[in-house]
Amino acid sequence: MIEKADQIFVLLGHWLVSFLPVWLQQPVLVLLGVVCIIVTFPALFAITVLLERKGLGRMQNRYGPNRVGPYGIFQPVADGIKSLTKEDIVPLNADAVVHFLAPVFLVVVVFMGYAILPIGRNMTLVNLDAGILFFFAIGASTELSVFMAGWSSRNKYSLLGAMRAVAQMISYEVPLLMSSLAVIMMTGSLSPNRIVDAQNQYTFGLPHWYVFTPWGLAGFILFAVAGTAETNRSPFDLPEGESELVAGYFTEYSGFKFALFFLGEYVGMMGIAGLGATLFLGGYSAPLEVLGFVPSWFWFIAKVMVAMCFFIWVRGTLPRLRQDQLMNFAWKFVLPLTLLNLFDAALWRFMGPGLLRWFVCSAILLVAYVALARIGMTREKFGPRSYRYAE
Amino acid sequence: MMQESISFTPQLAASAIARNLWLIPAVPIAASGVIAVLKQPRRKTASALAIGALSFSLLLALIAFAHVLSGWANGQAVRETASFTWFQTGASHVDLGWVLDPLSAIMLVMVTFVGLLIFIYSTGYMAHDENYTRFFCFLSLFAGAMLGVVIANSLLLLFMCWELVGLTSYLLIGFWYFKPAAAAAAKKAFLTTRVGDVFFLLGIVWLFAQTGTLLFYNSGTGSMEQAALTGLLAQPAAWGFTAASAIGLLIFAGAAGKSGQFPLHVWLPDAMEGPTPVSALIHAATMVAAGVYLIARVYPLMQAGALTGGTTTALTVVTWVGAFTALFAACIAVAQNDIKRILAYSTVSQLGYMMAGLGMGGVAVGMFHLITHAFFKALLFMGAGSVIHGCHEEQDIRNMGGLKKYMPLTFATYSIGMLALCGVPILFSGFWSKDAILESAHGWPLSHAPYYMLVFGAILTAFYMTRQVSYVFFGAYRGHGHPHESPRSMTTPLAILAFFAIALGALGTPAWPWFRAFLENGAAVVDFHAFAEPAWLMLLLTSCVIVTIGIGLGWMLYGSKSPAADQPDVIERAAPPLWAALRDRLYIDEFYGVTVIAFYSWWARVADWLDRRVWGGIVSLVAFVFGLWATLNRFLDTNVVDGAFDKSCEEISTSGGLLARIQSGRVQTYLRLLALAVVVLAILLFWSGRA
Amino acid sequence: MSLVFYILAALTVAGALAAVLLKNTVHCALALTAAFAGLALLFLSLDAQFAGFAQILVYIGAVAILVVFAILLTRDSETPKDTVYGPRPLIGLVAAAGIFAVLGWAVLRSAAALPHENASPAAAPNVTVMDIGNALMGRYVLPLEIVALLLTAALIGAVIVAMHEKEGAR
Amino acid sequence: MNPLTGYLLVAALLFSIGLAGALTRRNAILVLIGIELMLNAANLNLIAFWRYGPHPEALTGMMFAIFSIAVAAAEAAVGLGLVINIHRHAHTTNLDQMNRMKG
Repeated sequence: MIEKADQIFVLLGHWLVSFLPVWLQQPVLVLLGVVCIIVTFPALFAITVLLERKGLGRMQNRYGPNRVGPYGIFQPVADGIKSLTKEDIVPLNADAVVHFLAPVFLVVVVFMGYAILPIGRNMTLVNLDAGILFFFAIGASTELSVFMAGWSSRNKYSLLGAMRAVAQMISYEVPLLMSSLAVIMMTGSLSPNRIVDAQNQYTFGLPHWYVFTPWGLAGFILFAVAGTAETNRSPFDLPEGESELVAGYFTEYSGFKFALFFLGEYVGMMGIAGLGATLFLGGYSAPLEVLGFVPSWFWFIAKVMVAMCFFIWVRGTLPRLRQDQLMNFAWKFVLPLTLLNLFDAALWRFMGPGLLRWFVCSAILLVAYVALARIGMTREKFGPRSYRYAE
Repeated sequence: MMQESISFTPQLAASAIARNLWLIPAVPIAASGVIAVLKQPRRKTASALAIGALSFSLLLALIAFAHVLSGWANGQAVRETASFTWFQTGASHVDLGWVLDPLSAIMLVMVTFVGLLIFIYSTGYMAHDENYTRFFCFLSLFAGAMLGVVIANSLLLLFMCWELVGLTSYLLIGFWYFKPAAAAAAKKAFLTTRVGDVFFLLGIVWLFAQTGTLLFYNSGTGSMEQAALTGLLAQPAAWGFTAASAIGLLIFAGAAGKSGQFPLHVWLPDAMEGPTPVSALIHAATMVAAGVYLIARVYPLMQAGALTGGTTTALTVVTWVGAFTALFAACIAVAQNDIKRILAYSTVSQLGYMMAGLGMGGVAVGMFHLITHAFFKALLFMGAGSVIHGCHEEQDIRNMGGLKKYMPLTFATYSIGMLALCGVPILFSGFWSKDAILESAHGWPLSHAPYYMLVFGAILTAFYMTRQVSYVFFGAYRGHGHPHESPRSMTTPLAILAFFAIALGALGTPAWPWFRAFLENGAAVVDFHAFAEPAWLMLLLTSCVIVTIGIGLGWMLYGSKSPAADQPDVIERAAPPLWAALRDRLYIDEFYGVTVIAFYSWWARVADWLDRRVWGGIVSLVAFVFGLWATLNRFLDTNVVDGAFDKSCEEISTSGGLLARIQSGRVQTYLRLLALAVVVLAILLFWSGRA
Repeated sequence: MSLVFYILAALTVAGALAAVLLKNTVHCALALTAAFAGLALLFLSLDAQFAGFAQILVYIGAVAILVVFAILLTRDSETPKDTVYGPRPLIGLVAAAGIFAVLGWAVLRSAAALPHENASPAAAPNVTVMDIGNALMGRYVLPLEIVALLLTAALIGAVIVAMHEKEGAR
Repeated sequence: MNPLTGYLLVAALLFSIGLAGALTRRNAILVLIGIELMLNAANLNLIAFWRYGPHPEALTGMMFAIFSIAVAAAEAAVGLGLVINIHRHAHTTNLDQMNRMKG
């Protein structure tokens, strides 16, 4: 029964496909998978938006939206209708084609990222051998859409916002990649399924998630930091910094294109969260052996939603970073730490079982963290802002 | 092929003195070296050094003489040689060495003794001359060289000292070089002796070629020893002469040059330009005697092949030349007015006598006359010197006269010398030595002509000597100023020499022929009966006749009434052309002037013409050709080479310009060219691949 | 020849042509990314999975962005007034056409020479990332190290070249 | 027409398009774009030959392509750096004006 609950979608899919001619079954199955993803994740998007607005409200000691439906639960439906019906204004000398293409390209690219995520046991849409690499390749091309949006709207603020976004995404892409590299190195494979299977063992009831190893924990934290930066969220949401750049690269967007951007951003966030879960939190594996009966895909969705709450929480608390602080933080703190983390993982692997490696690895990481903080982030870095005017 | 090593160690003579014989010439030469370095005002040291050196040589010479005497006395003939190899060229080597035998011993003593006297005399005579030190340097050098000639055992060493003697004679004759006549006389002396020396050198080389050694006596292998002589005799030379006589004649030519024999005598009278001590030392006693000594030294060579009592061609030639020179010089001497020229010609004639004596009578006769002549001729010259000194450098006898009163001592010693020269019988040495020559001339087998020539010469000698004495010492003083006696340093040597002029005769008397015995290592037995020999008595008679005629005639013409300075000479009045001829020395100089000098100047002109026209011509021709070549080169260079070069440079720069345009700086043009090239290459590749 | 290949080829060629011919440089850059994407898909169609993703990651992710940055930094984004093409473009075209003719001719000729039997594609070699890893660390470790060195050098070089000179340095 | 020739032809076409772009365009960056295209064409060739070549398991073609991508990235970076530098000094990216190296 548990098994059936776990594989319910898979069985459903196979059952539907069985009516079709054989040569057609495989593509249709994939198609079905795509449809599922396209349906579930926007739904989650809506929930997240609501959760975010109510959560932030609660954090700021106020109620969130509570007008539409009981406790404002229909607020996302209202937003959806609003964005669909609003007029879609395109600036006169904006580059129409590129202007239109930007959001589309973004959404398409982001959804392609989900192809490789193992939502549930054998519920991975495409079981690619170099899955992680595919995900990062896709992640890299989102920057392009941001640029297209920023440039095509012919607006100085949007262009500046786009430039900042691209710079930020580039500089955080490297730590993101590097931290996930530790996990790949340990499991010895790039395919997400293999990674999840490697973490899906339990000793005395506790799962073998990588997050419970010193290098795993450091890796997860760095992944989370890089992830938030990659999706322009919270402390790193300089591009849409409302105070200076209005809405960053999508200031000139309105109506449905704006909604698409909004969707793209959130789905991207969930994609990063999903990847983080797969890599560090054991994908669809249950937190405790005892809870094994719960279907695997539930755990995946749960981990993603927890990550979302984390993002919302972070957005509510941490102040926005300045551009140069952001850059310095990326290149002089996060990147070295991730490299060190790689070294730490290697060390972990070759020191063999036993308590010694726990102490050594964690010691190294702690020392490094303190040293880098001490050297890298000295006071004057956070000193008064230095201006450099364009010649 | 191991080269057998020639014993290089000098064959040292037995006795110590023989071994150190070389010191005798070495010390005076060393002294001259030191004097040469002295500064001009160091007059005292110069003369002291010279005299000291020569007296040391005299001492050594006396030791050597004593050694030879003692050797002769206890019966074994002393002939000790010492020789060393001078240099070695491959197998043959040239040796030098010295010999001590009676001949060289006598000469050593004579040269050193006479030299010393003359040195002392010249300290007085040259006192006023500012080149006093230089004079003594040359004198001492001359003495050293002369002693070298005397002791030489090797013809080469003899020749070297011979040349040194020639050099010093040149230096001393030309001592007053500021006088043009003195300079010309020095050159003349040097050149004429040099002509003789050339023949002498030829003889030496020939001898060396034939015998392989130049040493006279070298324990059997010397050139004068029998082995070499027989070899020489066997060699036929040109015109029927044997090698020995040919070499002998060549050596005689050298001797004739140096001793002023007939063809080469012209330089001796002119040599009187030198200071009087020089004339005394060189042109009376020593140097001129060197020639005679040379003939005496090579006498075995000259005499080689002579039948017993007979004579060889070489000796006959010597005799004839000697006799003729004696007569010829005596005639000229009669017509000379300069006091020293008369003595010079008398020396030439006396040398002729010595050569004739050697030729006819052998070594002893010639040498004895040489020794005696050395003493009284030195006396006469020094006497003349003191006369000149007294008459304040006046040399013409016509301006003198009546010096008897002013210079008694000089007059006394001078007259003794004159009488010895004339050969006044019994009392004077001149008679004994001349008598011996006349005796040998009388006995000469070939012909009696030399005898008569010598006799007539003797008469003339007596005549011109009395003429000279009467001109100088008798009658009234015709010069200006008033003559004064010479200081003691000049008169004492005169006295000493006067004594010897008389005493030496005793050595060679027929009764006690000590000299001949000493030379020929015979026994000197005293035998007064020799005087009773009818031949000798006849000879004594002839000498008396000669002397009385000569002196009587002279006194008759000049002695009684002292001739006036401005009046022509008595003979001149009698036979002006003869007198003129004699006074002008029988035009020998002019004759030479016309022949030899003329020939040389002509030959010089020809050489000059050749040099300027022929060689010069060739050189200028070559220069011209090169000039031509250079201009051609320049033409070629400027037009052809430069032209071509400039044109090609233009070409390059224009093409360069074209190329530059391609480098337009536009990257794309480069890329396009690249692409086109690739296309063309690919097509070619495929096309060729396909074929 | 499968339909997919034709579509992808058409896409890539169109992207390339657009990248070369378009007037606005930014459009060219975007067309270029399209061409890169087409190529990546071609790689995937040739079963070179790793190469395809690497192509996307490197080219679309980095190079395209770089090009765009360069365009923006050099203020070329406005459409240029005068002609887009340099002087005498004809020669360039002729040269390119020549090259294409030569290459095409060579390909066709060699194709004719090749035996026809392997017309049907050989079994798709399933190359896993493991194999690539082993190859990289095995046979190609030297090129890997050299490329690493090259990349660092290029990184530093590019930074220095494009660094904003300090006032003093000017 | 076996698939290999197809891919080769596409690669050749891409190469010549890139070359044409490099040779004709005035703007330096577009020349670089042309060059990038040519490089990619080469990569395509490599992968095609690898795929249809005799020993696909030898991985040479693909490895070569991967390394070439890396190098191309480095080249693009430096190239664009240079262009930016030239622009800063010469205030132009027009190739024809960058002819200071004229002969």
